[in-house]
Amino acid sequence: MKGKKQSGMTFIVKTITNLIIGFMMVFGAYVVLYGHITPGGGFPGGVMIALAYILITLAYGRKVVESMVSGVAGSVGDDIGALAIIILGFIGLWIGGTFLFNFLPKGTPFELFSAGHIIIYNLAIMLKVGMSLYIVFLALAILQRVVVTRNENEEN
Amino acid sequence: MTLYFLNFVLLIIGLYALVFKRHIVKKILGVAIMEYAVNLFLILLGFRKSGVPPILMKDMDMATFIRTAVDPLPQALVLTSIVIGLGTLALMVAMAIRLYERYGTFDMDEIKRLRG
Amino acid sequence: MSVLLPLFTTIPVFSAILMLLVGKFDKKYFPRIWSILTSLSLLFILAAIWGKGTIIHEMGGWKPPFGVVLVKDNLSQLMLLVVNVVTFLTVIYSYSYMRKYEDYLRFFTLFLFMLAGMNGVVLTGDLFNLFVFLEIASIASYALVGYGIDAEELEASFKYLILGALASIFILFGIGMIYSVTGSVNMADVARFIIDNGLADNKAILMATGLFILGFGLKAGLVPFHAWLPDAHSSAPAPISVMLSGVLIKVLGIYSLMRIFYSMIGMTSVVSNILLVMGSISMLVGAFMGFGQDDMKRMFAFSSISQMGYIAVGIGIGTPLAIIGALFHLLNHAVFKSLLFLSSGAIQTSTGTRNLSELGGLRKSMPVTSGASVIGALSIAGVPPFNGFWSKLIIIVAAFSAGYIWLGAILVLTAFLTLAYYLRFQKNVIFGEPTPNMKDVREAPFLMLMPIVIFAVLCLLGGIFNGWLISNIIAPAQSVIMNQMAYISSVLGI
Amino acid sequence: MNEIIILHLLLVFMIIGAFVTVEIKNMLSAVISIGAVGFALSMMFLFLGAPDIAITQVIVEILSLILLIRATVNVDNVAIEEKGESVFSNRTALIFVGIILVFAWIAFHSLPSFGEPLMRVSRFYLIHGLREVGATNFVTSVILDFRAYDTYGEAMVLFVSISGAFAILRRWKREQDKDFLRIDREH
Repeated sequence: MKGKKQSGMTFIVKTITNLIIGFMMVFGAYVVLYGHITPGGGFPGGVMIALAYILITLAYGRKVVESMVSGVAGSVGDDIGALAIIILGFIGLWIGGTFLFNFLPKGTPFELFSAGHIIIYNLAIMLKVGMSLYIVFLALAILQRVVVTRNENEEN
Repeated sequence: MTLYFLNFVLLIIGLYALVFKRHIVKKILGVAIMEYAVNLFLILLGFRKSGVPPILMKDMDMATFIRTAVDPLPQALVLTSIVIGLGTLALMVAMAIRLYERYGTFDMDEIKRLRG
Repeated sequence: MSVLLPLFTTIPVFSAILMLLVGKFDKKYFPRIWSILTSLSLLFILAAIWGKGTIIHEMGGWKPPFGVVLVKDNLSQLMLLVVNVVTFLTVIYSYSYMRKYEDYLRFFTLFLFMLAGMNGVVLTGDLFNLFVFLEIASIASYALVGYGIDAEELEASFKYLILGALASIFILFGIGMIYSVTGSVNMADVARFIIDNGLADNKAILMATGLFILGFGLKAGLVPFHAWLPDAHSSAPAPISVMLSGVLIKVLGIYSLMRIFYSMIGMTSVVSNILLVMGSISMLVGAFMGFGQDDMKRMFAFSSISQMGYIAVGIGIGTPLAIIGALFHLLNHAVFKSLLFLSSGAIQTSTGTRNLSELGGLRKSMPVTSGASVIGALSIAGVPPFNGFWSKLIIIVAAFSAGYIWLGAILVLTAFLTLAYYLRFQKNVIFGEPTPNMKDVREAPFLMLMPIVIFAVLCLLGGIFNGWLISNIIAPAQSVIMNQMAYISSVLGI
Repeated sequence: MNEIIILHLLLVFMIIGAFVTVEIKNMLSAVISIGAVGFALSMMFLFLGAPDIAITQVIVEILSLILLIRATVNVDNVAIEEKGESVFSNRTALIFVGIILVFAWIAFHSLPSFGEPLMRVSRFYLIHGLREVGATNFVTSVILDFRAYDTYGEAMVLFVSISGAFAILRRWKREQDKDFLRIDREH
C-alpha cells in the first residue's frame, strides 16, 4: 500500500470535506451578494469559494478538482473577471464622464439591488479573486509533486 | 497611546526577523508580521471610543449613527493593504520554492556564498 | 480633455488582459506586436494632452478630498514623457531581445502592468493611490527581475522583493500617520490642512517625513538603502534593467519624494539637508564602486546610483536653478542610461558575455552598437556636446551659487571619476585589440539597433538644443513644483 | 473601558506570538505561531469595530497559512542553526532600535489621542453615503464608489502578483539543474 501513489488524505478528511463544502459555498455567495448591506464583499467571498475548491484539492488530490475546474478555465475566468471590472469602469467613463462612475439607479437601501454598480463589482471581484487564488494554489500543488519525488529518490 | 506604541514594538519585531534572520521563510514571516502591524495601526487610528461598526442596521437612526460610527476610510485602506500583502506573500513563497530548488538550502548567507 | 487622463492606467491593463486571453492561440507574434501598439497609443494620448496646463480628473465624479483625483500638471507631463518614450523604445528593443526567453506572453503582461503602475504613480493626486500604483509597478518589477529563473537572478530578485516590501510597509505607516494628523489622504487637502494649522513642526509629521524618506529613498536606490540595486539591475534581462534604471527608480523614488515634499508636506531644511547628505554619499559610493566592476551591467548600475545622487542633491539644494538642473539631469539620465543598458544587452546577445575583461575591440565587428555606446559613455561622463554636460553643469553652478562649496567640490570630483571609469570602459571594450573569442561576432539584429540609434540621437539633440528643452519642458515643470499654493488651488478648486 | 483592556491583552499576545515566530527553530511551529498572531489580529479588528476587515483577515490568514505550510513542510522543516554573528552585532542593533522607539514614543504623543479620530473626510461619507450611494455598509460604499480607483488598483495588484508568481514558477529552466537536484521527470 505504501508504494501506490495515494491521492488525497484519509477517509475522515474526505467525509468532513463533503459536509463542509456546501456551507462554504453558500456562505461565500451570501458574503459576496450582500456585501453592500452586511459586512463582507467581493474579496472575502471570492476567497471563501476558492478555499472550498482548495479544500477539495487537499482532500481528494489534484486530478479530481482538475476535472471540475481546470487550470485553463481558471485563468480564463480570472481574465474575464478583470475585464469586467475595466469595462464597468469604461461604461462609467462613457455615461458619467468620469472613470468608475456609478451609473446604475441607487434603489432603496436594505434591498438586494440597492447600491447601483456595487453588486456587479462584487461579482466581478469574486470571480477574479476566486479564480486567480485557485490557480495559484494549483500551480503550487503541481510543483509539490516534483519536489516530493525528489525526497523519495533520496530514500531508496 | 500605549496601543500605538505596542503596535510599533510589533513592527520592530518583524523588522528584526526580516533583517537578522538568515532563513528565507523567517524573512517571509517577518514581512507578514510587519504587514499585520501596519494594518492594525491604520485601524487603531480610525477607532472611536465606544464606537459602532460603520454598518447601518435597520432600526438605527442616522443622527446617533453618524455620532458613534467608527471611521470607514482606514478600513477601506486596510482591505486594499491586506490584498497587497497576500499578493506579495504569494510571490515570496513562489520565489522561496524556486530558490530552494536551485540552491538546495533556505539559508541566505549560504546562497550568497554559493552564488560566488 | 480630462477624459483622457484615466486612459494612461487603463489602456495598458486592458490590452494586457486582452493579450492574455487572445495569447492562448498565438504565443509568438501577437503579444509583441500588441504591446508595441499599446505603448504607441499612449504616446499619442500624451501628445493630445501635452501643454494644456493643469488637468484634473475626479474619479467616480466625487470632489477632490472625498474621491480619488488624477492631476496632470507640468511635472507629471515631463515624467509621462520620460516613462512612455523609454517604454516605447524598450518594447521595440525587446521584440527581438526576448527571443532568448521563450515566454513572451507572461513577459509583456508584466511589462504593461509595470507601465500602468508607473503612469498611475505619476498621475495620481492621492497619497494612498500613489502607494497602490507604486505596489503594482514594484511587484511587476520583482517578477521581471527574476524572469530568467537562473540561480543569481532568483537570489537578486528575492533580495529586491524583501527590501521593496520593507519600503512599502514604511510608506504605508507614514501614510497612516499623515491621515491621523490631517484627517485626509488627498495630497492637496493635506497640504492645505498643514499650512492652515501650522503643523509643519508637528512631531508626527516629522516621523512621517522620516518614514517617507526611508521608503522612497529605498525605492530610489539612494545610498544607505542601495544594497538591492546592483544585483537587481545586473541580473535582470536587458530591457528590464533599462526600465529599472531608466524610469522605475526615478518615478517611484525621486518623483514621489518631490511630489510629497514640495507639493504636500513642504520642503523643510531638515529634509533638504538629509537629501544633500544622502545624495553626496550616493555620488561618491557609486563612482568609487563603479571602478572595480568587471561586469558591464554592474558598472552601469553603480553609475546609476551616483547619477541619482546628482538628482537628489539638485532637489536637496532647492533653489529654482538646482531644480531645473535636477529635472534636466533626470531626463538626460533616462536617455543615456537606457542607451548604455540597451547596448550592453546587444553586446551580450552577440558576444555571449558582459565581462569587460573578456571583451575588446568591438568597433570593427559591432560598429553601430559601439558607436552608440561611445556616445552614451561620453554623455554620462559630461563631455560638452552631449546632454549630460549641460545638466551636470547646471547642478554644479546651482550648488556653488547656493553657497555649498564643499558640495560643489564633490560634484566636480564625481564628474571626473565618472569620466575616468567610462573612459576605461571605452578603451578596452570598444577601441582595444579584439580579444581571441571576439572573432566571429556579428552586429545585433535591426530591431535592437533601432532604439539604440534613436537614444544616441536623442543624447546628441538633448545636448545641442538644451536651451529649447529647458525653456519648453523643464522650466514649466520647475515652476509648477515650486509653487505649492497653485497646486492646492488648482486641485481643490478654491 | 474593558474594551481597551481586551485590546491591550490581545496586542501583548500578538507580540509574544511574533517573538515566538521569530525565535523558534522548527519552521512548521513558526508558521503555526504566525497563524495564531493573525487570528488574534482579526479578533482585535472585531473589537475595533471593523467586521469587514475581520472576515477578510481570517480568510486571508487561512490562505497564507496554506501557502506558507506549502513552502516549508515538504522540504526540510528544521531551521538552519545560526552559525556565527550576523551582519551587525546585536549591541548596535539594540541601540538603533532604542533610538527609534524613543522617537516613536514622542511622535505618538502628537497624534490625536486614541478613540478621537479627526474624521474630517469620512464624516462626509457617513452623512451623504446612504443618499448618494445607497449602500448601508459604508465601508463597501467607500471601497466601491467613493474610492473605487483604489479597488481597481488593488484588483490589478492581485492580478500582477499572481501572473508574477506564474512567471517564477513556470517550467522553463527546470531541466537545466538536473545535476544539482535529481528531479524525477514524473510525467
